[in-house]
Order: sequence, then C-alpha cells, then structure tokens
Amino acid sequence: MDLGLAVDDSHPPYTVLAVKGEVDVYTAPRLREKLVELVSQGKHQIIVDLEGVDFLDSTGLGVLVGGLKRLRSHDGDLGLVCTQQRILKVFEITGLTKVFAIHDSVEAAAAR
Amino acid sequence: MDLGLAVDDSHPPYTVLAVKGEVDVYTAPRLREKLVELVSQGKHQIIVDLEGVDFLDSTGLGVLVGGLKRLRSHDGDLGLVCTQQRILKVFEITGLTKVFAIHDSVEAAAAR
Amino acid sequence: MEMILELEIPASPEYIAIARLVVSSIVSSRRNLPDDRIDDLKLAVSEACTNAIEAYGPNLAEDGAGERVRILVQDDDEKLEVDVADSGPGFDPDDLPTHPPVTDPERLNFERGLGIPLIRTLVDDVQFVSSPGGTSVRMTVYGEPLELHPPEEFEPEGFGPGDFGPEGTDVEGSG
Amino acid sequence: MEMILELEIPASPEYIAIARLVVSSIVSSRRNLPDDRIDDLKLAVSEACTNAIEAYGPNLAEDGAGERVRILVQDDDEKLEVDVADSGPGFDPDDLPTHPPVTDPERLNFERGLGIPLIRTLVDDVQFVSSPGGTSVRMTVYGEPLELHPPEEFEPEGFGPGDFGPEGTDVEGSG
Ligand SMILES: Nc1ncnc2c1ncn2[C@@H]1O[C@H](COP(=O)(O)OP(=O)(O)O)[C@@H](O)[C@H]1O
Ligand SMILES: Nc1ncnc2c1ncn2[C@@H]1O[C@H](COP(=O)(O)OP(=O)(O)O)[C@@H](O)[C@H]1O
Repeated sequence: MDLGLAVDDSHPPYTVLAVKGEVDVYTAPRLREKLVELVSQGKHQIIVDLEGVDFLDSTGLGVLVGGLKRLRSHDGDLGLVCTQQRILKVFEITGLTKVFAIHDSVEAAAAR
Repeated sequence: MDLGLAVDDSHPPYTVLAVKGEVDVYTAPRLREKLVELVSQGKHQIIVDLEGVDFLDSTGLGVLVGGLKRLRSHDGDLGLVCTQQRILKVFEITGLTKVFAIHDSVEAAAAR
Repeated sequence: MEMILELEIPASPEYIAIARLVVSSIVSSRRNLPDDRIDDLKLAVSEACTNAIEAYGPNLAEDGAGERVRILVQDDDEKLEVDVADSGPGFDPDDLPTHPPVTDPERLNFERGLGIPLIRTLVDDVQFVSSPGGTSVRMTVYGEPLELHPPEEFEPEGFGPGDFGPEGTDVEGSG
Repeated sequence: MEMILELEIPASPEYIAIARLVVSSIVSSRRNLPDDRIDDLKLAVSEACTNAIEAYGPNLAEDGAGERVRILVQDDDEKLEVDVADSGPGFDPDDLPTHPPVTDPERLNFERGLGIPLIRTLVDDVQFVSSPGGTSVRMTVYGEPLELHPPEEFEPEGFGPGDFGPEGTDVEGSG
C-alpha cells in the first residue's frame, strides 16, 4: 500500500516523477512532500507520470493542483502523463482536464 | 472468485485436471462435481494439477481425499502436481503427503 | 434490502484502502456491473470515507483511538447500496462552497472541495443524512445481481464416507 | 489491545474469500510478518470461518439470512489477534474425533476433521470459547508491528491556500 515515487532527470529541462500505487488521503502527503522537495531543489518543470497509478482520489487531485500552482509561481509548469481511462475520468469529471496538460507518454510531455 | 477447471486428455492413460483459483468451502463443491463427472466417464487415472491454485483449505483437501478413495475403489489413482510451498505446506501439516503422490510437473506425474 | 456486509475501521487514513478493497470485491462478486462502474463506486466510497475520517477533526492522531467509520453494504434485486457513517459533527450538504470555473486562474487556489461533487457524479443516487451526532452517506448503484451458481451445499455432518461412494452417483452428497 | 477492524458477513460460503482478503491485507499493512506467516493466518481464519458457517447447520440456504459471522482484528506491540465468532450451537473443542494414522488405508474414509488441527498448527496460539450460545475462535500471531510512516497529517480546514505557498517552505502544511 506504499506509494512508489521515482525521480528521473534524463529529460532535461524536465524532471519526471513517476508515481506508482494508490493515491489517497493516506499516501497523498508523500506525493506532496516529494513535489515540495523537487521545487525546493530548483526543479520547476515537472512531469508527473501517472501511468503506474491504480487509484487516484480527490486528495491526489488536490496535491497536483497545489503543485501546479506552486510551480506556476516559479514560472514553471506541471504536466501529466496519463492514458488510463479510469484515472483520466477523475480529471474529466472535475474539469481539471482544462487545468492540466495531459500527455500520452513521457516523451510526448518532454517534447513540448 | 470462480474456480477454473480445465480437463486435458493429451497424456493417456492419464486425465489431467488443472485447477485455477482458490479452493475453499465455496468453490470445493465444483471441484468435487468435476471429479465425480470424470470418474463416471470412466477416467480412473487422474492427475490434479494444483499449480494454478492460490489457496487451498481443508475442504479442498477433503475433496481430494474423497477423489482418491473413489478412484482407488475403481483400481485407479489420483496424483497431484504441486511445487508451491504454501500449498505443499497444507499437505505436510495434515500428513497427506504420505497419502498422495505429489509431483513436480504434469510430465513427471504422467511418466509413472 | 438484504444486509451483505458490515465493516468497521478506525477513523484513520491507512484503513481506507481496505474499505475500497472490500467494497470492490463484494460488488464484483455480487453484481453484474462493468468494471468501470465498480471503479466509480470504489472512488465514491473512498471519498466518503475520507470525509468521514476528516470529520473527526485535525486532532485525530492524538485522540482518535475510539473514533470509527462504519461501512455497510446492502442490496436487493435492482440495486446495491453502500452506507458510510461517522459520528463526527455533521454538516449541511446543501450549503457547500463552490469553486470558480476551471478557466479562472483563481481555480488553482482550491485544492479541496472535489469529494462531494465526485460522489454525486459517480453513483446513481446519493443521500446525505447529517446531524450534529454524525453523518451517513448512502450511495446507490442500480444494476442486476450477478447470476450466482445455485447455492452450493456442503456437508456439515462431519466424519462420514463422503460423496465418493462406490456407487458412482454423480449428484452432490447428502448435505 | 487496540481494536483494528471488525467485519461482519452472512454465514454463507461465498463471503469467506472476503474475510481472507481483509485479514491478509490488514495484517500485511500492520505487522512485520513474513509472507508465509500471513498465508498461515489467512488459512487459519478461513478454517475458522468455514466452521462458523457450518455451525449454523445444513439448512443454511433456506433460513440463513440473519445468521452472521463476525471477524474482529486487534493488536498490540507484540501480537495480533483475530477472533472469529458465530452464534451457532457450540461444541467441545477437547472432545473431537481423531483420525487413523495416514499410513492406515482407513485414513481415506476421513474427508473432514482437518480444520481444527490446521488452525492449531498454523497460529501461535488459539483459544476456543464455546457455549450453547455460540463459539469464538481467538487466534494469535506474535510478531512486531510494522514500522509505520509517522502518522501523516492532513488538512481538514477545507478551502485554503494549500501547502504550496510562495514561500517555498518544505515542511507539511498547517494541519
Ligand atoms: N462526513 C462529513 N462530516 C462532516 N463534514 C463533512 C462530511 N463530508 C463532507 N463534509 C464537509 O463538506 C466539505 C466538502 O467536502 P468535499 O466535497 O468532500 O471536499 P473536501 O473534503 O476536500 O473539503 C468538507 O470540507 C466538510 O466541511
Ligand atoms: N464454530 C463451531 N461451532 C460448532 N461446532 C464446531 C465449530 N468449529 C468446529 N466445530 C465442530 O468440530 C468439528 C471438527 O472441526 P474441524 O476440525 O474444522 O473439521 P470439519 O469442520 O471438517 O469437521 C466439526 O465437525 C464440528 O462438529
């Protein structure tokens, strides 16, 4: 039930954070901590890869919104990678597909 | 939560019954039915392949003991294929390793 | 409506995964629902559990030992109902703040408040029963019961000759 | 001992898989136990649930609607306890028939009676509390609690600026 969080710097200027597992009120704080840590290390172009995520609830959405806000305040950005229908659906219902750039692959996200 | 039961006649004189899933008080009746059916079709040399079994409890053991007894009464036999430690353990604790011939593979069981 | 299952967990985030697991596995074994509907219900239940836990307030870690969330699953021929109940302070579900539209840059200031809108969208029907003594969120999904195997009989008579008698009958035993 | 979780299911075979799932997932998230010990407990719980269901008798399919099995999980610093309780007729755990040795051909006549011996072997400690009003099987496994992440705080204050303020602090928010 632990959240996997893997950082990959091989797509400069982007930092890819691959998330694995279930993002809920129990695990979301770890995702938030990791985002805060990356930003404090000066990483302001972040791609969050959600392909390994089995479950994402509103707490997880909130952390991503907070991350995007924080990065924007540093003139940065937070892009998402997600092709799973059940995860995309959560963004659609909440209208957040209009807030986030959602890509089909890390490569597509890094090719902006 | 359904039990998978696949019959394979490609190792004559043996009939191989491959079981998949969890064998407990809910699913064991289906295993028993299938064994009864095979015996009534005159198949008296049966190999029960437990490699696809995730869970086996005493109800499952009981069905296998009953099957062995029935086959013996027809001068037949019931052999098992099992290499999974957690399933073997149940046979060991109950002493049934001394009652059943337990093989490493269907090929080994059919080469008797 | 037939009561299927009741699960009671401490009001603590680490147990929500179990509530999800129980609900999705009971639903997939009882109802003829497509996977995406089960995922919807799972998410709705998770949101309701999150709210129930948060209802006990921020001091949970210190004194939350006795505070519980109760999940009740019931069904009948046409629907399945999951009820998530807490003994928190209650709230008024008709008086919730609304968000600015997603196109408004202000939207980014709102990390919360998505749970109840999600629940309302994901299930066929939801009823909030809330008072100062606690809240119950009753979520309903419509859909057929799963065609179950006819109830299997087992033999509780203990030690016996079993069903593999020498007669070769192919019907179930004496149970 | 701290009460972790309570699960109540109908006394019907189809629900035992859920009881196993709940117990194994709660145990693997709470206790520092190797996988094979968790499998052992899972099997012991399954056997106890099977007996609890069978205790209600062979007419279960007809009139078993209100008959329930209750599974309670508790733990403390040194052990975890799972209690499986029914309201069946009870039995005397010290007066059970024994099997012929496995080397005796007669052994094949016994398809049953393996559940309680299995339970006794699989868990560190088991206690049967049985009376005409029902039976409770209390199974204990010793072992350390899992080193949990320090309790995570969440912010129940609702709509707020969130933790991603412009100051760039890297500590958790105000919760
Ligand atoms: N079970 C509950 N008990 C008390 N208050 C609740 C409950 N569920 C929801 N609320 C209130 O409704 C608000 C909105 O809930 P929700 O839409 O899930 O968003 P969030 O929980 O992220 O704030 C919560 O902030 C809380 O004030
Ligand atoms: N919860 C219970 N309530 C009443 N009787 C029980 C209970 N558990 C066990 N028993 C009695 O003990 C006997 C032995 O149980 P067990 O070793 O599990 O084998 P089995 O259930 O296969 O007979 C059962 O047949 C039953 O008579």
